[in-house]
Amino acid sequence: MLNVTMIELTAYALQVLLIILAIAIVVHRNNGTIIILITSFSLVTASLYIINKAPDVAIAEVAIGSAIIPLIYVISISRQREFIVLDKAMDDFIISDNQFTGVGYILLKRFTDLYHLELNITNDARLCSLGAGRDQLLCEQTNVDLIITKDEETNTYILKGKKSSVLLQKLDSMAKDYDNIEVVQFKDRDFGD
Amino acid sequence: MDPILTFVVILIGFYGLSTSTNIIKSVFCVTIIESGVILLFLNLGNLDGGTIPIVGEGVTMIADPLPQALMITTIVIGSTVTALALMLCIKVFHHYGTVEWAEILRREEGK
Amino acid sequence: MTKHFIIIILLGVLLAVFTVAMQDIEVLYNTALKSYLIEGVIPRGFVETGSRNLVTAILLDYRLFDSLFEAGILLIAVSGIIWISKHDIEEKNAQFMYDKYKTPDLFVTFSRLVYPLMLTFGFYVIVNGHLSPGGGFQGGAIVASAILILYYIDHDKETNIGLIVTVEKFLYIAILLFASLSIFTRGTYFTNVFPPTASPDVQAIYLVILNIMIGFKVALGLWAIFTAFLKEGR
Amino acid sequence: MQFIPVYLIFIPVITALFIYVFKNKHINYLALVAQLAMTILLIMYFTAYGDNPEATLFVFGDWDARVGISLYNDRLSISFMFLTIFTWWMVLIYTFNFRETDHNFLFFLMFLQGVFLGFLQSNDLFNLFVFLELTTIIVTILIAFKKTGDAYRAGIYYELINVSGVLFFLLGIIILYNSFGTINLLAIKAGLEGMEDLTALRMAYIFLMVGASVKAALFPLYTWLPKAHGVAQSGISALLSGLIVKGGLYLFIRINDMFSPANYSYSDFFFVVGGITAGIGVMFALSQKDIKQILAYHTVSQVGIMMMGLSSLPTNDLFYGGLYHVFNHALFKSLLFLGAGVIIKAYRSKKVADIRGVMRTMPVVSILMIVGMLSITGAPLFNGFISKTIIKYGIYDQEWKYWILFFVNIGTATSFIKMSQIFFGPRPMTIILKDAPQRLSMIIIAFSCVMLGTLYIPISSGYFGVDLSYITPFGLIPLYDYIATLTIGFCFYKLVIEKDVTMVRYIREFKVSFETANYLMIGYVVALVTYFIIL
Repeated sequence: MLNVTMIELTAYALQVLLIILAIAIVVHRNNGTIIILITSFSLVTASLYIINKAPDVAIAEVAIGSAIIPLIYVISISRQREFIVLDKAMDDFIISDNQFTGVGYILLKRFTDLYHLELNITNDARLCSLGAGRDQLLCEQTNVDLIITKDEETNTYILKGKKSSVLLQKLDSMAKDYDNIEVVQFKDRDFGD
Repeated sequence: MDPILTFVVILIGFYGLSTSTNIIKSVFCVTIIESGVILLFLNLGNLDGGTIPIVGEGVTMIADPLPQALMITTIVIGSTVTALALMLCIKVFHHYGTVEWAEILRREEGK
Repeated sequence: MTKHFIIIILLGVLLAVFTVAMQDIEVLYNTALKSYLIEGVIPRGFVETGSRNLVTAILLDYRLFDSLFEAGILLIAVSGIIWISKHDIEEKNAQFMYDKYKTPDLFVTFSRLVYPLMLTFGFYVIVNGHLSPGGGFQGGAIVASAILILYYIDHDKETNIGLIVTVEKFLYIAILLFASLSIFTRGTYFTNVFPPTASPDVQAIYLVILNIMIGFKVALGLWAIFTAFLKEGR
Repeated sequence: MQFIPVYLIFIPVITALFIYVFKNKHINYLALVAQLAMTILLIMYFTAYGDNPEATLFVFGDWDARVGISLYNDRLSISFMFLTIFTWWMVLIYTFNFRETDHNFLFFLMFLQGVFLGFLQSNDLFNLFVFLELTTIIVTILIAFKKTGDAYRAGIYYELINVSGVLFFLLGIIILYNSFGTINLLAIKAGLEGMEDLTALRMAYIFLMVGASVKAALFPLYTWLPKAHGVAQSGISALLSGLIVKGGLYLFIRINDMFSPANYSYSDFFFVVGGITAGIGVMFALSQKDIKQILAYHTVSQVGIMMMGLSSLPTNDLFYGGLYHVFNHALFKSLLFLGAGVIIKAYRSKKVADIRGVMRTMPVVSILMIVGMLSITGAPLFNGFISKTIIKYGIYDQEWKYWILFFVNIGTATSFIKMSQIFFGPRPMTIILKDAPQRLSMIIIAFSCVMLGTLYIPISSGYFGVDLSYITPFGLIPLYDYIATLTIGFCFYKLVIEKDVTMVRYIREFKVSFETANYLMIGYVVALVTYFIIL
C-alpha cells in the first residue's frame, strides 16, 4: 500500500462515490431528484473513463449521457405530471367572472392536487372544432386526457376520457358528488389486427 | 481501480431492476448497468504503464483501444434504447394514467 | 422484505463467483493481449489506417461494419420514435391557456454566448477525430446539444422534422456508398479508399470525410429525437 | 461471389431507406424486387459454397481476423438464411397493401431482414451484440406499431427485458475478450483447444447463455413472449414467432459450438429447462381465451420442445430432431398466425368464444388453418410429426424425458381441440374482406408443411446427411398414436378446460410483473452458476 499514487486514490474515491450514487438512484423515490443524481452519475463515470485512459469514451459519455439523455428524462417526467383538459363547452364551467373559479375548475384542481399533477386547460379553436365523433380518436392519439362537453338539453357537463386510464376512474369516483357532471369512459378500441 | 467495485455497481443496477415497481426507475437502472459494464471493460483494458491510445513518437504502451471503440458503440446503443423506452413510457402514462408496472399489467384487455 | 433479502443473497453469490473468475482473467489477460498490442496494433495501426487516434482507426477502418450499424441503430430509433410520437389528427399544436415555460433571461444571454462556442468545439472534435480524442459520434452529439440550446433560447421555433429525417436518411445512404468505395481501389468492402501503402496524410482525407458525414448524421438524428420528444402529442 | 453475404445484408437495408425516403406508392414494389434479387443471390451462394464452409470466411477490409469483423457461413447458417428469406417473402406478400402509407412499416420490416441476415452470418461476438440490440429495437417498434395501449405496454416490457438480458451477453464478451484478446468466434474456438478449465471461461459461457435464453424465451425468461406476440399485428406475430425467437436458439447453437472444445456437460440442464418451458407454455395456453394468446403460449411450449432436442450433443439424432423442429415450427406457426390474422380481421374479435362458423364463411382459410393445427399436434404426413418422432426416438430409453414429451403433446392436442370450435357453428353476418394475397402466402406455407412432412428423407439425408428412414408416417401405429392422443385431449378438454375450473381461471389471471421477471432472470443466472461452477 505504499506505492498508491494520487490518481489511484482518486479512482478509488470516485468508485465509492459511484456506488453511493447508484444506491441513491435505486433507493430514491422522487423522480426529479433522480435526474440530478443520474447526471452526476454520468459525470463521475466520465471522469473514471478518463482515469482509465479512455478520453474518446469520456467525450461520448459527457455529450450523450449527461447532456441529451437527462434532457429527455426531464421532458418525459414532466409529461407524466401534466393533466391536459380540452374545454369544448367554453362557458362558466371553468372560467366564471374572468377567473378560474368555475365549478369544474375547482373539481379538476382538487383532483390534480390530490395526485400531484399539473392542470393544463386548453380551448384551442382547431381542436374544439372537431366533431363529437372524433372525441375518442382525440383522446387516444393526442395527449388530451379529458374532454369537457355540455349537453344543452339536460344542462349536464360530460367529461370524456379513456377507460383504460387509472386517473379517469379516480375522477369518476370524485365526480359522483356533483349532480350536473357525468363521466363518460371510452372503451379501448381493440383493432384486433 | 478495482473491477470488483465496478461489478458491484452492475449488481446494484440489477437489484434496482428486480425491486423497482416503476417504469422510469427501470429505465434508470438499465442506464446504471450499462455504465457499469462500460466501466468494467475499460477498467480491464487499462494496461499497466499505458497511455491514452494515441500513437506518436516514443509511445511504447497504450491502453487497449479495442474496448474503447466497442464501448463508444455501446454508449450510442444505450442512449437510443433509453430514448425509445422513454417515448414508450410517455405513451404508456398517457394511456393508463400511471407508470407502475403492476398497475399497468393488471389492466388487461376487455376488463 | 424476504424478496429483497433473497435477491441480495443471489447477487452476493454472483459477486463471489465473479471475484474468483477475476483472478483467472488477470492471469490470462497479460499473456494474450499485451503481446498482440505491442507487436500488432501500436506499430502498425498508424501506418495502416492513417489515424493517430487508434480508437478512430478501429471505429472507421478495422471495424467500420459495426460503426455503420451503430449509426443504423440511431437511424432506426429516430424513425421509430417519430412514428410512435406522431398522431393522425391534422389539427395539432394546441395553444394552452397558460404554458408555464419561461426561460430566465440570464440563461438566455448565457446560452447565446455558449452556443457558438459549443458548435465550434463540436466541429473541432469531428474534424480532428483522427488526431485527438473524438470523432464523428462524439462531435455529432456535441453539435446536437448545441442545437438543443436553441430550443431554450427560443421555444416557438418551428422545426421541419420531416426534412431533418429525410436528410439523415440520405446521409446514411451516402455513408454506405462512400464506405464501400474501397471495392474499386482495394477490392474489399468497408475500409479506407486509399491503399495501406499510401502516406498517412492521404489516408486521413478519407477519415475526415467519413467523420464529417457521420457527425452530421448523428447530430441530425439526435436533433430529430429531441424534437419528437418536445412535440409529442402536441 | 464472395461478397454475396455483404449484399444480402445491405440490399434490404438500402431498399428500406429508399422506401422511407421516397414515400411513393410505386417504390413499395422495390421491396419485392429486392426480395427476388436476394433469393437469386442466396441460391447462387449456396451452389458455390454450400460444400466447403472454410471458403466462406470473409474478413472486412482484409485485416487481421483478431481485430476485424468476419462473416462465416456453414450449412446451418445458410439453411437459416433460406428460412429467413422464405418467411420474409410470406410476410411481405401477406402484409403488402398496395397503399402509399405502407412506407413506414416496410422500412422497419426490410431493415429487420438485413439485420437478421447479418446476425445469422456474423462471426464476431460484439457484432452479434450490435445485431441483437438492433433486432430488439426494431422489434419493439414493430410491436408498438399499432399505437394502442396494449402495444405500448408490450413494447416497453419486451424492450427492457431483452436489453437487460443482452447486457449479460456483453458481460460474457468482456470476459472472453480479456481471456483471449479477440472476439472472433472461430479464434476463440481454436483458443479453447487445450485450454485448462477455468472459472472465468465458465462464467463467460453462463453470461452468453443468459443472453441467448432471454432471446429464445426459455423457462423463467419467457414472460415477454406472450405479451409481445399476442399484441402485435398478425403478420408481425408470424414473423416473431416463426423466426425472431429462433434467433435465440441459433445463438444457443453457435455458442455451444464455440465452447465445444471445453466439453461442458450442458445437456441435462438445458433439457430440463426445455421440458419446463414446454410444460409451462402448454399449461398457460390451455387457460387462455384469446386466439393470439393461445398461439403465443404455444410458441413458448414449442421452443421448449426444440430446446429438448437442441440440448443434446450435435452428433446425436436428437439434435437434428430439435433443429428440424425449428424449421417446421417456423412454417406451421407462421401459418397459424397468418390465418388467425385473417379470421380476426373478418370477425373483429380475438376471443375464441365470439368466433363461430369459420368453415362456412372462409372455407379456404379454415382448411389451411386445419393443416397448421394438424402439423403442430403432430399428425402423420405433416411436418410436425417428423421432428416430434425424431425427438421421441432420441429420448426413448429415458422414461422421464419421454413422459414430459407425452404430456406436452396431449396439452397441445387439447388446446387445439379447444381452438377448433371456431370452425363450427352457424354462419354469422360478417363482412368478408378481400384477402387474396393473404391466402396466397398461406397456401404456399401450407404446401411446404405437407412437403416437409412427406419428402423428409431426401431433404434431411441430402442436406444434413442424417438418415431418417426409420420414421414411417404411412403405417398404422403412428395413426393410432395420434388418434389416442386426440382422444385423451378431447376427454381432458370436456372434463377440465370447458368447465373453466378455479385452477384454470387462476392460471389465466396469473401475471408476471416486470420486476418479478428480472428477479427470475437473476435466479436463472444463479441456477446456471450453481450447475456449471459450484457443482
